[in-house]
Amino acid sequence: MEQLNMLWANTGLQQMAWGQGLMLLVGMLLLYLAIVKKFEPLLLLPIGFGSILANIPGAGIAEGNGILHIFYEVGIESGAFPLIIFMGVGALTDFGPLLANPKTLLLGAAAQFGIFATLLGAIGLSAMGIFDFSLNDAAAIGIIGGADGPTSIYVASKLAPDLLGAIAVASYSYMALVPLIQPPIMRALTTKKERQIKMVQLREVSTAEKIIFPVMLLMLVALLLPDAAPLLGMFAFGNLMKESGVVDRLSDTTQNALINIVTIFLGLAVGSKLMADKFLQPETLGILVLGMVAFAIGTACGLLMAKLMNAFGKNKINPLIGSAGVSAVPMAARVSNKVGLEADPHNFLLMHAMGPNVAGVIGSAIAAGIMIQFLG
Amino acid sequence: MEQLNMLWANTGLQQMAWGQGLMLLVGMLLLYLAIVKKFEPLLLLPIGFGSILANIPGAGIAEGNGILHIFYEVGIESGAFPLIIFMGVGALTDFGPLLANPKTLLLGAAAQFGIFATLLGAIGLSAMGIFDFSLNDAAAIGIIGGADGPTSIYVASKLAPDLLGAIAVASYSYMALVPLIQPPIMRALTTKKERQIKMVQLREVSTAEKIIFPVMLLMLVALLLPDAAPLLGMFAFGNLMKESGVVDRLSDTTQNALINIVTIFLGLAVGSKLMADKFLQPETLGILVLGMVAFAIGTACGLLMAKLMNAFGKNKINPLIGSAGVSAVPMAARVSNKVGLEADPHNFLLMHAMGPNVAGVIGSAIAAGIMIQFLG
Amino acid sequence: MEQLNMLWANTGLQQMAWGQGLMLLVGMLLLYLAIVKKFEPLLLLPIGFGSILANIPGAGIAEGNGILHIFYEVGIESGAFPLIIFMGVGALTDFGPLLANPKTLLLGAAAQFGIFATLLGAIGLSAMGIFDFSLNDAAAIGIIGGADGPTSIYVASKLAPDLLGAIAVASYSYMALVPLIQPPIMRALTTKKERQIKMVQLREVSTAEKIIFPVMLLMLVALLLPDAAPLLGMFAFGNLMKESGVVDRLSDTTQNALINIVTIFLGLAVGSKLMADKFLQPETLGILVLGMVAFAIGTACGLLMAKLMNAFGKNKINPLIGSAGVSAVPMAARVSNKVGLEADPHNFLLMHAMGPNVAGVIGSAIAAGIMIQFLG
Amino acid sequence: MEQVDLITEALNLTLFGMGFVFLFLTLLVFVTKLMSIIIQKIQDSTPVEAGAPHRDEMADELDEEAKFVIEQAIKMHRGA
Amino acid sequence: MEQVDLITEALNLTLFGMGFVFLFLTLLVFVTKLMSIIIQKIQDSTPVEAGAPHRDEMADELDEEAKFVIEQAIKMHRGA
Amino acid sequence: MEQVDLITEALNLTLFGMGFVFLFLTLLVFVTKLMSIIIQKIQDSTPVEAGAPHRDEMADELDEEAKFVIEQAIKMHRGA
Ligand code: NA
Ligand code: NA
Ligand code: NA
Repeated sequence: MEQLNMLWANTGLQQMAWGQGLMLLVGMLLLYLAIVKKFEPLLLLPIGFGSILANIPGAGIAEGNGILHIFYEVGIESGAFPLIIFMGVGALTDFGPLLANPKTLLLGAAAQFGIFATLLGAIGLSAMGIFDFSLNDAAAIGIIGGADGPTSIYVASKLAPDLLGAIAVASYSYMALVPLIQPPIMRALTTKKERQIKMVQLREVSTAEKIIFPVMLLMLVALLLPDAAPLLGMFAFGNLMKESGVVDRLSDTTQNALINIVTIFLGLAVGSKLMADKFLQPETLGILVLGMVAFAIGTACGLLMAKLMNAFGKNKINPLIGSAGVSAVPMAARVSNKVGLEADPHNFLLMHAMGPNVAGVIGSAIAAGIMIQFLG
Repeated sequence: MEQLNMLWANTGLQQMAWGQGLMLLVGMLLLYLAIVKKFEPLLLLPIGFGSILANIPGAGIAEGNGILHIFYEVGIESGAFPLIIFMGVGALTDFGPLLANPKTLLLGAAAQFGIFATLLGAIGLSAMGIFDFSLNDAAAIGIIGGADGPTSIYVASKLAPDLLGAIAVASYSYMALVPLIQPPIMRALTTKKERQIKMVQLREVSTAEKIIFPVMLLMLVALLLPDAAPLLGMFAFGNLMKESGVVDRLSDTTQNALINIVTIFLGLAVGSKLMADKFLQPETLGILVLGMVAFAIGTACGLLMAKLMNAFGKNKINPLIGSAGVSAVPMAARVSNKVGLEADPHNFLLMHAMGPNVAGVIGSAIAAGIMIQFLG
Repeated sequence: MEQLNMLWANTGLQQMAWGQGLMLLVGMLLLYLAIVKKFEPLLLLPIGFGSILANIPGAGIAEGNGILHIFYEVGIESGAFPLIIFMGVGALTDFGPLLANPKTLLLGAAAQFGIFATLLGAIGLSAMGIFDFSLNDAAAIGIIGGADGPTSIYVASKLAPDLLGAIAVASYSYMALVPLIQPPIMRALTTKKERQIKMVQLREVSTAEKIIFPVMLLMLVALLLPDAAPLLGMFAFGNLMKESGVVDRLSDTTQNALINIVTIFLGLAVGSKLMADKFLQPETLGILVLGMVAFAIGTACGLLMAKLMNAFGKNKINPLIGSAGVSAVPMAARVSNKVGLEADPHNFLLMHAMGPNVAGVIGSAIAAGIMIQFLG
Repeated sequence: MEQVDLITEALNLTLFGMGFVFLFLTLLVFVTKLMSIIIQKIQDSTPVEAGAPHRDEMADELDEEAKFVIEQAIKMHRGA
Repeated sequence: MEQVDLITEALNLTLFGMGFVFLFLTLLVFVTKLMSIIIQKIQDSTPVEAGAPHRDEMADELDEEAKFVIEQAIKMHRGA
Repeated sequence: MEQVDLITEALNLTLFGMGFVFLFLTLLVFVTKLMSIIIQKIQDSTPVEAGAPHRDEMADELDEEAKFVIEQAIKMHRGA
């Protein structure tokens, strides 16, 4: 009888707090978004599953010696997982379009204003007493607007580990929502004529340029912003492995087995930060709203920067590629192409948009480095 | 001269205890079983090699800062390796046959009696003063009867780490011996007429069912037995990655590079627990005998449960598929098929036996969760 | 204004010591050697990139909680990375040619004199007051002459961690330079007639011999030199996985995903040891010079041993295969073949040279074990 | 005395253990059957896939066009 | 008072942050353009690949011959 | 004095080191030759593979039949 009581006392049902029950539903919602809606399933499926495991009452999988907590400590607290993922992203990135038209780097710069505007917004909401975000929190939330999952996770792990779960979920969810969030903004801020601008055919880029670029990028980072060096260093390293052509077996493994393995454990570890007591806070709602705002502002600034550049330069830029400056590679570039085709069915913007798209990755990492330098 | 003496004093020959010499032979026996007899070579080859490394006199590879001891601490003490393997097993499992005929889950339940009977046996032998097993030891030994290597290793690492080596070796050896252990029992407990029972053709199972099942299983575990959540959670996660169809690259890596890498290090780390002073104990003999008993009883109970269900249900079950309830996937199911074909060469039981076979994996994990909850 | 100052004070430019600037150039030189000159790019590219990351002023990537320092602690301080690489090398090694002509093992023994001569040289330079190497340092430097990267790194991590960076760089650079260093020595120490010696066709070797050899090798190590057991144990394990034929999926993963992943992190971690304050020491120059000497002496001794054996044996050995005894697999064997073809365009020595080539791996590991036993 | 306790505890564990295993798997049988029935009902009532046509459609369009363009673009940029 | 400080700091961070992002990426534009111009100049002036013929040549020779021999040797040794 | 010690130690290490390397590899030569001779003897005396026919046979039968059945079964269950 005693043992029956103990068994009952130890069931999840008996121990469940209302918050854990709610979080189980949130976990299932994430699985639904990943599987049925195909929202960034590579990350949201492991994150969703991890959040379910983390909220099983009495199991303690995300605490103490629980396996998800171990994954978190080993992989995220150390910074290893997001950096390795970034190395993999580097190995999957082609800087060709950017090298053919380097001034599109400026579009990637402009789109980072979403990050800082959101930081201001978060601090403003705190000043109004609606939320209680510190400057560190606000900076980590702002990086959602950079639309790079690993960068967001890396910065959050350094500046605001308690918010990491909400930030990662917002980051990947909005990246998946890029095809819904961006087009209305793009149509609102451009005229049909602007959307029809045909851009000059991109030149061919030599292997030598592609090999030198990541090293040059790293050197510039080393000289000017050392705090961005881990992120951009691993990114440049992955890219150099790919472009150098002398370590194809390492590059292949980086792009496949390694990035896949790390993605699984990164997702589970992030999920472990979706425990009820941390996640079910009013702050989470603030993060979700601010993250959306960050995306929208970043998109708008990219577009406006393109229009500004057209006021001065002679080779006109189709402003639709400016929105790709938020990164969310390659989704945002595909959206630029898609909206461009609506205006002119023969105007393919995809390759032109890949320039600002990868520039956005660099820009966000620079912004991240500044945040870490000032606040870390 | 001094140095010559030192060199000689440090040779393995000089330092070897008789036990280490014996364990080197045991290690070679395991290699022989793995390579020549093809007994579960994926595990027994690394375990055998690990046990040789662990017993090299004076090398200390399985102690202190020795590499095998590091592998053990990092991978097994933390629970990571068996859980990752279980995730891989999940990604390799097809619940289709089980979903087409869910009542075969009960066969997987019955076969777990082997686990508890062995626990009772171990305690009985202790009561008689033959061995000296604690309740924790007895529980860890019993799980051998579950015929799932990772489950055995996981439970042993929690409840009886000193016995882990012997338990893992027994577990994998007997899984390899399933084709020898089971058929005589199967023939003894069934009539020829029973062995000829033809089962109803299994229906097609939809993708939706296959996707929902692992989530449902996890929820049930979460609500009723949180201590089984790490094992069944990782198992369900692997299966969901496979069935969801949206993260094929993660699923592929899990089924290949990841499970292979972890298998190598799991095997070596388990081997490190076969050090002479721990392994060459009378208890090891007890574990080997009890493990065999566990298998036999589990097999018998699966068969008898099928006969019992036939006494009530209308769709008759061929009792031969009951023995597959011990798991040992897919070997036990193939044995069911083989013995069935002896009785009727046109009666293919394989797919029918896959149901109880994977049910046995779930059943053993539940039993493991109970052991950990009561004793952990 | 204050913030501008702080930003400027934190730039790499402002913080850079002259040494770090120099090391950035050294890092780029290594990348140049790897990419353009194709010097062992699999290792030198990650090492070069790691050394750049390690010397970014103010970033601290190779110190404290920096990611490269974490990689170093986890992978090299523990010994895990070089041992795993050695397992992979084992899985890539074919002992067939060695088994067909076992006496070529003696060539692999003779070539190890390069190791000890270099040790003597390093101590001699210390005695003359030119450098300040301890016996441990000298031993670690000597192992460069073994021409096996992982062995060098393993020994350096045990005996002289401060010199690890320079030793690893020297080791891989000279392995890449084998086609330049060896031929002049080979031509100087042999007559044309000797270089034209045709060797007896190698016999076929059975699978059974190939399976038993690694186990036998391990047993001999276990009995005679336990301190070489980690290195040769992992090597033999990799080879057994390959030759046994029963764990092909493990062997494939070891030869591909696993060795590639570990190579990347090993390279980065070694690079972290090329920090300016450790690397820019007169000792580094000494290491580079001594490493070159070690290679040259090892090459010469291998050749002379072959000539000595010809003075006694009846089956003549072409002395050119003696130089392959330094290992540097398979480069040194290819050099033997190449120089042989110059003397007789129909005399293919490649397979004959593979015997001493892999013997050199064993010989260096034995020498490493002796160093660790006496000094570790 | 102590050994009797041990045996009692082992018997208890066996009883509750096997009981729970059967309870759990029986429950799983019912829940699984229920789930299958519901799924089959839903799938019968929606012969053609419904789901979220709005976004999927957009994504699909994107996919097809983009794939074509990517291929073209890659072709142009290779050699570079 | 404190909140005003917080807002000031946030504004500062934004100002310097966006400024630095633009500074860095503008610099990158120029350096990239410069690099591309230099590379194109070099490649125009060396129509056929120069590089390090000495060692490469040796390596290539080695490669070709060795590959042939390896294949032959492997053929002979298989079955073993 | 100290340096003389160091040199003596280094010479000792060299002497014993090279001695041991040769000892070990010479031993390995003999053991390897012995092993090869034994293996060849055994293989000559058993022209057809012996081994463990009992279990292998069963496993093989299982394999063949099972493979067929698995394929059939998979065929039936696909689409599901
Ligand atoms: Na971005
Ligand atoms: Na089982
Ligand atoms: Na060597």
